[in-house]
Amino acid sequence: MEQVLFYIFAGMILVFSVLTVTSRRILRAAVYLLFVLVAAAALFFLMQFEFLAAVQLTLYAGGIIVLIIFSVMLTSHVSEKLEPVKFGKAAFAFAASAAGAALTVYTLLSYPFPEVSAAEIDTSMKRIGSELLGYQANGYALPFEVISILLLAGMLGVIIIAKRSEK
Amino acid sequence: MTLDQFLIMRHELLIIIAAVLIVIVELMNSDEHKERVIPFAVMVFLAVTVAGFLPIDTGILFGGMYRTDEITIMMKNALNIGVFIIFLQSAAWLKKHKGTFRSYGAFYFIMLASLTGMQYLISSGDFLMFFIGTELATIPIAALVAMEKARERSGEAGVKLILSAALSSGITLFGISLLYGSSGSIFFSDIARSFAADDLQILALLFVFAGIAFKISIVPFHLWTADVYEGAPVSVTSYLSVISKGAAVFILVFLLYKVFYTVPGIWMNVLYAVSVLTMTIGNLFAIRQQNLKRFLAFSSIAQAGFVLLGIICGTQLGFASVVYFLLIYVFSQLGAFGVVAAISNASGKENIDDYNGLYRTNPKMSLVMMLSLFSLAGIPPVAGFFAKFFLFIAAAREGYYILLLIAVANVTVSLYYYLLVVKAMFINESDDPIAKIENDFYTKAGLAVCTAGILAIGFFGTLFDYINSISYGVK
Amino acid sequence: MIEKIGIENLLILSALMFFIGVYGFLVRKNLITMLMSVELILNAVNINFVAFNRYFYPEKLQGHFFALFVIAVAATEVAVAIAIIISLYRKIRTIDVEKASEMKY
Amino acid sequence: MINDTYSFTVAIPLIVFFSFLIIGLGFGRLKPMVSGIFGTMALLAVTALSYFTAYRYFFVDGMMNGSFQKFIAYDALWMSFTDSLQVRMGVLLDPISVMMLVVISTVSLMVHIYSLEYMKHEEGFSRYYSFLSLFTFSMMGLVLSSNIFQIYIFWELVGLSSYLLIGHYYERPSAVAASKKAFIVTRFADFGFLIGILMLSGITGTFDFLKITDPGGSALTQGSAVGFMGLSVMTWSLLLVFAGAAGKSAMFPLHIWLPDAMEGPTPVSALIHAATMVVAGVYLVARLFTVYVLAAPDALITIGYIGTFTSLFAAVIACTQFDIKRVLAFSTISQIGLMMGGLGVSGYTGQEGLGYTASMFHLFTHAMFKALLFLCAGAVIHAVHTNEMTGMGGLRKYMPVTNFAFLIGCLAIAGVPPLSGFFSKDEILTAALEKDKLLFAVQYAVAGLTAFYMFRLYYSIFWNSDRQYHSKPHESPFAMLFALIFLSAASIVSGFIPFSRLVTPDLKPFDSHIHWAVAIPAIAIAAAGILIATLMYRKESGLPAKTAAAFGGLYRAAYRKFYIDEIYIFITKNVIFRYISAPLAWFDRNVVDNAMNSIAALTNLTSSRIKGLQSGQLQQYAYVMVTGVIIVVLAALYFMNA
Amino acid sequence: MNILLWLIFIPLSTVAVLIFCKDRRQYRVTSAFGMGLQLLFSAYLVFRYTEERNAGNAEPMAFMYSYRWFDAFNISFMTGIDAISLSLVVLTSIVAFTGILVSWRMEKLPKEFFISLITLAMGVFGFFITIDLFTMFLFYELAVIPMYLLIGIWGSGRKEYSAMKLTLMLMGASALLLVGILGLYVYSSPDVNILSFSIYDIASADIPLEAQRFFFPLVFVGFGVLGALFPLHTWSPDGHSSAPTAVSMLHAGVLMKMGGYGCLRVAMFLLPEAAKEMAWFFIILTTISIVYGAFGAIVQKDLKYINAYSSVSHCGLVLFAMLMMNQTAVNGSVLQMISHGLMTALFFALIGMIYERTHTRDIRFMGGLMKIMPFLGVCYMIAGFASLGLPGLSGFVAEMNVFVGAFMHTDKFHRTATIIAVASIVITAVYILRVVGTLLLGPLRDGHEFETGDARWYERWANILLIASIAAIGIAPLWLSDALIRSIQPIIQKLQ
Repeated sequence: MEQVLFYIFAGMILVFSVLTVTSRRILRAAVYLLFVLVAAAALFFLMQFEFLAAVQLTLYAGGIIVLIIFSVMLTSHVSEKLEPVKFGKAAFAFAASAAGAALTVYTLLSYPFPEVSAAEIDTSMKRIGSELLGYQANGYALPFEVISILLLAGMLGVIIIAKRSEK
Repeated sequence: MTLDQFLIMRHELLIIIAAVLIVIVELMNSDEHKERVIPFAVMVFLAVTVAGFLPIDTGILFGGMYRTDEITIMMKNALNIGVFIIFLQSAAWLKKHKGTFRSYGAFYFIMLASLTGMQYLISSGDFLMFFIGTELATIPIAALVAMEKARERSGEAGVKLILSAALSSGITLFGISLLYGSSGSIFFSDIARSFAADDLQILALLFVFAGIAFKISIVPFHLWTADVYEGAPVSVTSYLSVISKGAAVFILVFLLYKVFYTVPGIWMNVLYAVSVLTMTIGNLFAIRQQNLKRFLAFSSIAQAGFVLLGIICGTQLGFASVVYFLLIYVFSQLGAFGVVAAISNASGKENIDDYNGLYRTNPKMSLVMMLSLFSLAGIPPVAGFFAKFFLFIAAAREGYYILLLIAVANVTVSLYYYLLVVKAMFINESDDPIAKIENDFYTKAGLAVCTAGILAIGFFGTLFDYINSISYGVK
Repeated sequence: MIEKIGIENLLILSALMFFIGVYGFLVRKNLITMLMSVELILNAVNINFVAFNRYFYPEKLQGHFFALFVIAVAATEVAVAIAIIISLYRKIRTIDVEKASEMKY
Repeated sequence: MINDTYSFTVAIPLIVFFSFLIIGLGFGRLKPMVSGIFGTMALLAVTALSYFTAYRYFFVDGMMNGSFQKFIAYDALWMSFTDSLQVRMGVLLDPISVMMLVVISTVSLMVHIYSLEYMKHEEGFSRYYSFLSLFTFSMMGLVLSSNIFQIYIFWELVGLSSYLLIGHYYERPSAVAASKKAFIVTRFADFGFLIGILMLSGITGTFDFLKITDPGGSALTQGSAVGFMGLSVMTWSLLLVFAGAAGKSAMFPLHIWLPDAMEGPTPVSALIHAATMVVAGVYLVARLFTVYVLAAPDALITIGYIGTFTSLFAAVIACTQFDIKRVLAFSTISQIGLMMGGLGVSGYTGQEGLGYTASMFHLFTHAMFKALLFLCAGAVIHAVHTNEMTGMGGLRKYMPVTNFAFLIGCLAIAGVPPLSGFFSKDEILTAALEKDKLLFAVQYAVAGLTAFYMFRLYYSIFWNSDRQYHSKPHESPFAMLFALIFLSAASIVSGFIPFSRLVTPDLKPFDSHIHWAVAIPAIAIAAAGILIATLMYRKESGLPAKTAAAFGGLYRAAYRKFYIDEIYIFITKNVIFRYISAPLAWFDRNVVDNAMNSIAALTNLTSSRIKGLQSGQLQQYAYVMVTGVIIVVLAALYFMNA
Repeated sequence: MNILLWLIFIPLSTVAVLIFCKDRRQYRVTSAFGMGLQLLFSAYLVFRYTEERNAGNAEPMAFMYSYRWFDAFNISFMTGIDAISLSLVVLTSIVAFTGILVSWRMEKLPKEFFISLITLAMGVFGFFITIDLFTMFLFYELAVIPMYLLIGIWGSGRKEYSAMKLTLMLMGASALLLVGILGLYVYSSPDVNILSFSIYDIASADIPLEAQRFFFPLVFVGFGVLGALFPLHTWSPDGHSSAPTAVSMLHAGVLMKMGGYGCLRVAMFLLPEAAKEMAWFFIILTTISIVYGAFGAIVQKDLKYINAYSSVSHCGLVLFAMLMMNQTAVNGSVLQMISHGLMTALFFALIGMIYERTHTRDIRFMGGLMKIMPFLGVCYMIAGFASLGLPGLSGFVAEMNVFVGAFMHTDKFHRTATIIAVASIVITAVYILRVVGTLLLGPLRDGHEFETGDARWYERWANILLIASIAAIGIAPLWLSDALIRSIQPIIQKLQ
């Protein structure tokens, strides 16, 4: 069952990824991306990272995609189709990506990964919560705080860009 | 967690406090008086910078996510000084663009947040902090780059920066994920322990390297540099070219020396190749530039190539020379940018041709510019000479003579284009030179600090000796 | 799941996804679609982190947290990027990346 | 041998040197006549000292154990190259140097006195006198040199003063050209001389004349190994030294500067280009005679041939020239050639050394009568303001004293007894006859030619028909006449000096007599020459033109000085300027320099070629980045891992 | 304070005072005072040095001083002088002082001019008194860089091109040199912890032959470019012709000597085995230099070009002599440096003065100047005579030492090279007399266009000072040559 689910999601991810980067309708591409993200979230579920899956769904699928869609609507017409990619450019890009993929996959497969650990994983909210705020080993309080600065700075940045300047 | 432990993180904490204070002060002032923020920000940050020099403990916090040692603190102080100079130099620009900014506080906050990012980056003890530090250093800055809304180039630069930064951080992250997968930890110390030089790990290492190389603008990851530098407001450009580059170089050295020290053969060879490329291509492009910001961008790329010379050594002296170089580079590059900024603010001119006859109208600025350029070119008696010389000594001690020959050939080429600017200012005559510019106090102070740094640092042997005593090599 | 599905599958999946993202970044002319490609890349990375964490190192949640922070950073990045893109759009009335090439050489 | 009792001789050059300094550095503030008198007084003192030295040396204490001694009268280290190769500034007294002292001081004094009048109205009078002093100083230093390097030093200084004096009328382009030519030609010869010195000192390990020329010393035996092209190193070095001598003494083919040098004031010609400097070459060979004769007889005989050939060559040219100073110049060349010839045929000991003695003798007498002739010519030129003999004639009426003096000079040079030239020339011929018949024959012919062209000159000036003169020529003032008279007397009496008892190669006196077997034919041919000249030139006639036509090509060639000047001009102007220097300068600008510039151009070109890398296209940047990573990874994994 | 440091301190404080000066009068008086003081001081130094030597100090360097500068690299600031450097210091101070004098009437940006000029001089002084390669290199570059501004701003003709070319070629050379110096440093000791830049430390090190082979050409060419080594001399004609008078003087007179000095003190002294092995190649180059420069000078029309090519020839002789590697030749080499420094400075000074009056440097447009400016004419002739090696002037002494020394090698190769080099005396005579003949002698040409007036007082003194020095060496060379030989001996010993 899990196998089947995995392959379904994996297939979804790959297919929709490809569609995302090839679809000539930009809005559709955004929707395909949404599917990819959802499928990824499903994979997280399968791997028992429920919290992460939830975050993925809310933040990514819910937040980012909406943001993207809004911006798409802001900058182009829904019906607008993108020009097809020039063949040369596509070919070169494909060659580079394919080479990269081949290289990476080959290297990955030739690496002797350790035995799969049989240990159960504890992804309870309690653990996640305490580690997120922990400041000893295995605590993530520092990145958590820092990322808040990042968010704040990002927000300010967006504001000063988005604001109309005074005349 | 005690207060003492917190004090280890003093630099970052102070900066954040300063940033918040600045925003609060701005909120307390009405729109008409928002210039008042500027002196406040400068003063507060001066205090922060000075405080950075006070004696401080070193150690590890957050289970190893955060660590400091003397050289890290040294580097942080250098970055603080750099940002302080940038604050001084940006005052005029901020005043001029009063309309663009609803709030100066945002500018300062973003700048300081980014600086915090750098400092966390160079203090990072694991890849998570490394990653967040990098992003914190970059993403808000992209907003600043794109800030001059009146200029199309500003927006273009912003787009180029953030998208290519995103790609590069994607590549880095991929590398980090593989490192994590192969070593079981995101902590530097753990990775160092289990790094076995398998193909996958090397691939991962190089992916991570690509991300840092992007920040340092090493060829072939440099292409964004010139466009972004040109498009961004001058103060932001100087920030990018000095602070962010410095921090990235530092963390690169740290990673190579402390984490990947088991495979020096690999990264030394890679660095050798990219160093040659970086110097050469940076110089070849710099020759043909007209826009000074673009010109300085390429020159800074070439400078990065020289820095690699020190890194390749893998020795304590190499590291020390790199840090010393960066320290001096802060002053020289900011000196040059300070002049460019002042002139750009006053006259909007940024091309080399516009500088014709500058010495007749603005002798002092021309002198500062000349000294800065000489320092960048490595001409005695200004500090840059010492910096470059030490890098070369370090490389020579490891026997990289061929690389040195390439490097010195590049130094000569670089001298050519630096002299072109000097020529424009001092030799060329112009019917319409840039009029005499009355600089405000901040600009003057900024240039004075740079000049003092350029002139004085080289002569103090103790400074280098101190840096050397706190550096380390691969062993 | 970990007993049935080999880690290679996940890794290959993420690698492919990563390079599809890269491909997208290289060919998509629209700035926003390029941004979407970046999201693909980041997701690929996340899958890697999570998979490694789950398969080999379940005692600690390093990969999990890393992925979490990546998502957060990605969100910020997208927000800022979109702001910049829109601000550029206001000026040049297009978000074609090839048009955003005033500065060169 | 060091002899302190002669140390006063160092004052001889020094007095004139200070005279030069004082007049020269007088910053032009001295009144011209003051300079002149001052210079003359200095010279007077020097002459007195020289005569005193000569008297003491030859007649009081120079002779010991039956031979003259070489005295080092003064010695100071000037420069040391190595511990053994040292340049010393010294005074060496031996018969020839003492004799030269007399010659130089006498002629120089006469010229000083003569010039007081002759140059009176010229600009640069002080300059003239300071340079005269400089010249006299250098010449004195030259002859007194105790080592070959010192000679070289003064050799150059002599060249310099010659240059300065020839170019006295520096506003006249021909004078400038002549002075330049003189300097450069002699300089070229000095190049050989210097190499010769270097080689010689390399062989012998010293510069010192006493050591080099010591017949029993080791220096002579060194360097006899075959060095290069079949000649020994010693021979080569001596030939090169002779090259320097040939330059100064205007031996063929380096003679070309001397006729042009007549652009200088006439007293200068008398002093430098007749009596003293031009014989420096002869003096140099005589100075090194021991070495030549003992270690390199090949070189010596070469000198003999070159000298004799030059003398014939110059005599032939002299017959065809019209500029009176040029005739005298060629005559000088011819006579110096005879001296060289005399040296070339000389042996070392006893009677065999006759050639040497004769050569020195001739040097001495020639100095007197040739100076006399020049000064007379100067007086004539002064009177008629032209150098061309076609512009003269019948002057005997206007200038009787000059006429007489000139006649004495002519007779002396033609070898008419009992004037001095007869004795000295006779000895040379005798020596040649014993050694080499060919040389004798040529020299004999030269004697005839000499008589002919001298009388051609004499008659053209003083006889023949009157010309149209701008102003009536008049006899010279007293100062000039004094010099003429003094020198006439010297020309008459100096033939009776018993040279073979004073100046010999091995320093031991021997007896010489007039060999009538040689002397009578010589007198005969001289008489024949005079006779022909009388026929052709005493009165205006068409004879000279007819003769010239009869000789045809030979005459034209001789008139054009056998085209040697043209050859030189071709070499300098065309070969050196056009085919060496100009192409070289072009090469430097266009090839060497361009190579440097093209490095820069190449850099710029590369720069503009690769500008496409920075296309402004974000996706291209990304592409480079991605491929960059991939390439780096590939390289690291598959090429660097080894 | 160590006595040698004054040599740097005096120019430095002169520059400092100049910064606060107000008008042209003050600038030039201050500069002249500073450089005059420097001249007096170097004379005093000669006195002290002689005293020291007579007192029996047989150390290779007198007045050694060492200040530990960068511990990490074991870099010290070390000074010391021997007769070679001392004589070059004196030369520099003479030329610098006269340089100030001839710039007396500098109109354009006088303050900057004097500051740059004195900075340049300071670099040269520093170079000559240091005995560690690091500081030496520092001063070398310090001396070269002001050149760019001096030529670029105050020059004439194609000044920008020339300035750039000169600077780049010299700095390119210094780049090679840098690698060489670093190599010497690395091989200065087998123990990496005590590597040293000190010349005497390196001299006592045993540098393997392979390393020497690699570094010797770098160092020799690096310095050689400054010494106008063929075919890297092309900066020199352009640079000299474009530079203002005082700069040409300093450059040809002093800066080019740094090349020769460096070749001797660094390349030959520290890498003797390679020097011996590779000498033949550089002998060929320098022989070409000598003849080539002389021939090149023959056809030039611009006075400065003539002199520049002549400098190529004469400086070629400096390097040529050095490569002969015996005491006499090396002594000649040093003497030639001094002599050429003085006379070329005199030449350039005179050319500047003549140019100021005639507004041209093309000899085709001048003639008979002796008539209207006799003092300058006489000086020019003396300079010419010195240049063509007339006895009594310094050039002769130097050349003779060189030739005698060179001739001590008896093999065919050296002999041939020497004879070719000696031939240059003839060619030199040709071009010098050509210039003298056309420029000074002959009928006065176009006199009405020329400003009349002979030398002014400061010009007179500048010329007299230079001529006096030239004549002093030429007439009494022994004291100088003796002192030099003592200092040359250690170098020769390494080369034997």
